[in-house]
Amino acid sequence: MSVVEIDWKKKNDKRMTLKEAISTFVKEGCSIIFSGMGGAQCVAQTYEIIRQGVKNLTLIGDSPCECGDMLIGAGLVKRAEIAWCSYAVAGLGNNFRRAIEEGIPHPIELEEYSNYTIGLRLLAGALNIPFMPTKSLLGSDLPVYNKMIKEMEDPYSGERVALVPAANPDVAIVHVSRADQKGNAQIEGFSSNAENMARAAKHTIITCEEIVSTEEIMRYPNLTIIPQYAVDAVVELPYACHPWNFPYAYAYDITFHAMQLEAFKTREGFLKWLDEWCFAFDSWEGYLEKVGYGRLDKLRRIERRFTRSSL
Amino acid sequence: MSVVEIDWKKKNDKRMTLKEAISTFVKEGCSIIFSGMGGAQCVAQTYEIIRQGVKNLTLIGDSPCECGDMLIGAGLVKRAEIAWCSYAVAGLGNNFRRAIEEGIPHPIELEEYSNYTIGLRLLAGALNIPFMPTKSLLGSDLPVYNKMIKEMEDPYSGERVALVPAANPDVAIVHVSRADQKGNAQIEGFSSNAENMARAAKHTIITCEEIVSTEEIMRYPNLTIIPQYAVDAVVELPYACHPWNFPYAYAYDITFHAMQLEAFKTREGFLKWLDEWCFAFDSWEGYLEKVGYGRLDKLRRIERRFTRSSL
Amino acid sequence: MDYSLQELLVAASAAEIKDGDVIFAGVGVPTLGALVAKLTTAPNAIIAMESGSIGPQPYRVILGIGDNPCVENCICTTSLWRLFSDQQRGYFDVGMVGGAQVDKYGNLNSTAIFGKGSYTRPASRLPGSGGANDIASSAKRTIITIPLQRRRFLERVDYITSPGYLDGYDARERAGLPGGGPAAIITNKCVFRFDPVTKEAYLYSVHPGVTVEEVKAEVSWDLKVAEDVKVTPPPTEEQLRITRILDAGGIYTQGNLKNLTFDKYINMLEESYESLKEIFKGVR
Amino acid sequence: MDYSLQELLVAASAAEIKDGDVIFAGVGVPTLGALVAKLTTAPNAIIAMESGSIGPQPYRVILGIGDNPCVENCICTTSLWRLFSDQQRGYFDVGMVGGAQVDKYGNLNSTAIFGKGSYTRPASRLPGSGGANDIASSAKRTIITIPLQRRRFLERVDYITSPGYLDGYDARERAGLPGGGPAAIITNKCVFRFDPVTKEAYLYSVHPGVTVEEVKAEVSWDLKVAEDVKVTPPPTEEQLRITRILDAGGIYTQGNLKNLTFDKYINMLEESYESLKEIFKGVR
Repeated sequence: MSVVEIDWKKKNDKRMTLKEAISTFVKEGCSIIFSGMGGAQCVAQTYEIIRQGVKNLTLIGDSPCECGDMLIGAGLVKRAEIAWCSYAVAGLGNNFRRAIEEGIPHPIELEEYSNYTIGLRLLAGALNIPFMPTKSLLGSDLPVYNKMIKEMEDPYSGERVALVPAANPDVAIVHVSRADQKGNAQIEGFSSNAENMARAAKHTIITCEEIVSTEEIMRYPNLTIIPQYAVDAVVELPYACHPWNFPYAYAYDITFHAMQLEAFKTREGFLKWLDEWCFAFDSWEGYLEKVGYGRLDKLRRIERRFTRSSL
Repeated sequence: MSVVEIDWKKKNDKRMTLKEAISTFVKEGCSIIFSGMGGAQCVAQTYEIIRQGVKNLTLIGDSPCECGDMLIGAGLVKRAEIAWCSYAVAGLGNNFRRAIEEGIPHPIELEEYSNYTIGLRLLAGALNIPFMPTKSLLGSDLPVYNKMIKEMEDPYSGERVALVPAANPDVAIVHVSRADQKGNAQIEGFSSNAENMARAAKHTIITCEEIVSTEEIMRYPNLTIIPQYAVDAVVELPYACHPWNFPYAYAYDITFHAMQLEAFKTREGFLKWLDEWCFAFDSWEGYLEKVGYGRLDKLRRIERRFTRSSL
Repeated sequence: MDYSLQELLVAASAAEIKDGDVIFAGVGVPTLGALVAKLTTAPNAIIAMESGSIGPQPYRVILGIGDNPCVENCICTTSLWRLFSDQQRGYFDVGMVGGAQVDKYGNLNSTAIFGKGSYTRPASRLPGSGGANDIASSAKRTIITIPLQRRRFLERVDYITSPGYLDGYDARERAGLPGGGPAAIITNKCVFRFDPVTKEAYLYSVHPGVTVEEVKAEVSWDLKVAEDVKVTPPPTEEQLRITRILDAGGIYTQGNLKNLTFDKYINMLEESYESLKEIFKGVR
Repeated sequence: MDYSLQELLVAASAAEIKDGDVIFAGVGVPTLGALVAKLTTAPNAIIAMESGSIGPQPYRVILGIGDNPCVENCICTTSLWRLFSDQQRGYFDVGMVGGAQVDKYGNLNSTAIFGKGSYTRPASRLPGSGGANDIASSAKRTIITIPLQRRRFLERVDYITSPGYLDGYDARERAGLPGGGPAAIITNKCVFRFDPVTKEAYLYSVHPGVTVEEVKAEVSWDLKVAEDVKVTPPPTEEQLRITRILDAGGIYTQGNLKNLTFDKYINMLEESYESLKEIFKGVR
C-alpha cells in the first residue's frame, strides 16, 4: 500500500458524497465488488458509476443484480468473476445474456465460481492468505472452464480439496444500516459477504442508510461488522437499494422491479431506462424524487410492521 | 457421525445438568476444548470434569487457564495442543510448569501453536476443510518442534505460507450469555473462538448464564453466534467463570484469584485446594455458596456500572 | 379439492422434508414447500436462506433469498460464507436446487445451454451456479426441481454446474464431495429417485393422470422404471389451505406478479401479516 | 516530579505510539502506555484486545486481555480469529510483545528456557506464544518490553517464539512474514532500536542515570551503540498524572495486587469509574 492509500483509512472524518466517493476510488480498469445478496443490492451506487462512465471494470461478486447486469449493459465491464447474474423472482439478467450470447454491447471475459467459493475468495482476501481450500466445485465443470480453481491433495490426509484464489478488489462498496463518520459500520440482519469484502478490498466505501455518532456505535459494539481501520469513505445514502429491500428499513418494491426488468428485455428498453432513470439526474436524489417519496415512505412504513429495528 | 450423535443435535429440549452433560459427552481419552480468552474462562466446567475424574484427555485450546492448568494438575491430561497456559495478571500456571519441568503428576505431550493459529485450526474444523494457510509461524521455532505445522508454496504466487491442520475436538464446552433450550446461543461482548469451536467439535455443550425463551433469542438474531443445529446440550450455569469476569454479567474477582494462585504455587497447596473447593461439593452450587452469594452479588452489581446489558 | 400443478409441486417438495431437518431453500416452490412442511408435518424444520438468515418464520411471502422476510422471527442472522460453511460442515439435511438441464446421474446445468455454440458463446446463457454448486456438493440430500422436457432430460448435461452422482456408482465419493447427492427429481409430471448402486435416476411416481409412457417420451435416455410405479399423492386439504395462505397473492402458484400493482402489493402485505401470524402460532 | 521505573516504562511505551495507530496490546505496561498515548498525544489511537474487542475506553484498569473493561465503550466486539486476521491483513500498526529472552535480531522466546535440559524437559517452562508469535509476524512494527539482564539478552534465544529479524538482513522477508518486525526494545535501563540494513539491535537511549557501560554489561553480545546515545525522556507531568489515574490501585505500577482486599478492590472500581470517566471526556 502506498502512503496515500493508508491516509484515507486513518482519516477521522471520512464523509463524502457518493459522487466524490466514486470519482475518488473507482478508476478506469479497476476491480470492484458490491455488497448485497438476493436483496439489499447496491443500486444507487451502480447508477452513479454508470453516470460517471467508468470503463473496463473487473466485476467481482457472488450474485450481482443491478451492479452486474446494468454495468455490463452500460458497457463498463471488461471481465466478471462471479457466481450468478440475474434478478431472481422479478426477471432475468438480459444485459448479461446479451453480452455472453451476442457480444452486445461488447463481449466480456468470464471467470465463474459459486456463491460460497466467491465468499471464500473474499475470506482469503480479508485474511491476507493466498487461497482457501473447499469441498465445493469438486467433480463439477467449474474447474474445467476456470483454471484458477485448482485441486490438491491435503498434505495431512491425502484427501482431495479444491483451492480458490484470494480476491482483493481495488474497491469494495458496502451498504450497511448505519455507520459513524470514521467508518465503523453496523448491519442489522444478514451481512452476506460484506465484512470480508470490506477487508479484502484495497479501498472500501461504506454507504449507509444513516450516519450516526460514535457514541451510538458504542451502544451496540456487537453489531459492528466492519471497523473504521478497514474503511476509506463513508456516504450517507438512504434508500440506496430501491427497488430492492433493505432489512429493518424498507420493503421490496417488486412491482417497480417488474416494470424495470420488462424494460430491460430489449436493448432499446434498457438504454431508454438509463436515459430516464440515470442520466436524467445528477444524483440518486433525482431518482428518488422520480420514484416518489410517498411511495418510498409506504415501503418504509410497511416494513416496520414486519421487521422493527431495535436500534 | 453415528445416528446417536445426530440425535442430540436434533433434540428439541437439550437442557441438562452440568453433571449429566459432562458424564454424557466427556469420555476417557477424548479431546476437548473450552471457550474463554484472558477472562470468561470455563471454571465450573473444569471443576466438574475434575470431580468426575475423566482421564487421558487431549486438551485443545488457545490460552487455557483453569481448564488447562488445573486439569493438568489433576492428572487428567495426556496431551495438550495449545498456544499458552498461565493465568496472566494473577499468577503463573504452576501445574503446567510442574508437568513439563518435572513430570508432576505425570509428563504430558505438547503440540504448540499460537493463539491465532489455534483459531485457524478451529475455523478449518468448523468449515470441514483439512487445513488453513497462514502467515503466522513462518521463520519461528514453532514448526521446528511441531511437525503438524507444514510449509508450502502458494500454487498461485509461489509465496511461502504455513499450514495448520483442522481441529475437530470430540467435545467443545462453550460458555455464553444466554441460550434457549434448543441451543441457540448468544454472546454479548467478544466471542474469542467460541463460534468456531462449537462448530468444529463433534459434540457441543453450551453452558450459559441464563436460559431464555426462543422468542427472546428471536428479538436479537444478530447476537446468535451458534445456531441450534451445532449444539448437543444446554446447561444453565450462572457465575460459571468465577473468579474470572464475564462481560455484561459480573466483574473479575482478582483478589480471590490471587489467593487461589498463591495456593497453586505448591503441589500440596493445589491438592488441598481441590479438596476444599472441588471435591468437597457435589456441584458448582457448593463452590458458589462457599464463595458467598453476597460477594458474587457485589461483583454483579459493580459490573452493571461499567457494562450494562442491553438485552 | 381442486389444485394447480404448482400447488402439487409445493406438496411434493414438502413431502421430502422430515421433522427437524435443516433446509437450504431458494425462493418460490422450494421455500413454499419447506414452509408447508414446517406448518404441518415438520414443525421443527429450520429453513436457511443464502444471504445469511437461519430459521425465519415470516408473515409474508419471501420474494428473494435476501428479502426482508428472511430475517423475520429468525433465530440467527449471519453471513453468506458462514451459512455455506455450516452446510459444508454437514449441518444441512436438505438442499433444494433447480436447473435448465439434468442428466441420468442427477447432474444439473444452470450455467449455459451450448446449442450450436460453446461455453464461451452459448445458444442460451443462464444465470450460473449461484449457491447451487455448493448445495449440491454438501447438503446431505438434494432435491432437484425441473420441468420434464426431452431437451432438459439428457444422457449428459452440457455443463455440470451442480454435481449429482457424476458418472454414477461411487464417482461422487471419489471426487471428494461431502454431501449425499440427489434424493429426488421433482417435475411437473412425475418424481424420479436414484438407484442405490448405479446412482441412475429411475421413475418413482407419476402425478395423478400422468402415464409412464408420457414420462418416457420426455426423457432422452432409456429410462428405468420402478417395478411398482406409485402415484404422487395429491396435496392434502391442509397443505392446499396453507399454500394458499402463504402465497395469497398467487405470485408463485398463480403467476400473478405481472398483474400486481403497487397498491395491491402493499395491501397484500398488510393482509398477509394478520393471516400468517395466525398460522405460525402453532409452531412458535 | 518523582516517578517509578514502571511509570517510565509506561511513558516510553506511550512514546512509540503515533496518532491514529491501531495497537495490539497485552495487559499491564503496554495497555497503560497505549492508553496514556491516547489520552495525550494520540487521541485517535485504537487499542485492540486479543479476546476480540476493538477500541475500548474503559473506566477502570484492564486486568486481563478478556477482562470486562475490554468491551467498555468499545467500537466493536468480535472474535479472536477475526482480530488476528485483521492484523494479518495489515491493519495493525503497533504490536506490543514481551518475553523471557531476546537476541540481537529481536527474536523473542516466551516458550522455554532450556538450561541444561531441552524443549521437552526445559529448566524453566514459560507460558508459550499465546498471541505473541502472531503479533510479531504481522504487526507493522512491534515494540518489545523485557528487563535488561545478561541471561535474557543473548546472541541467540533458545527458542524463537516470536520472530524478530531472524538471522538479520532480509531473512524476515525471505521467510514470508508480512509485518515489519521490531522497532524497539524497551527495558528497565534503556531503549534499543535496529540497524536498518543489518537489522541488529543497537543502544538508542539510556534511561536517566544509566550509563552505556551498565547496559553493555547486561548484554551478552558485542553491543553496537548509537553515535549519539540519547537519554530516554522522563515521563511528563501529564503522563504521570494520567498513569496514576489509570492505575490508581497501583496494580501494575506499584505491584499492589498482593495487598488488595476484596472490599478495597470494589472500592477501587467505584472510584475509578468517576475519575476515568472524567479523563476520557477529552477524547470522546
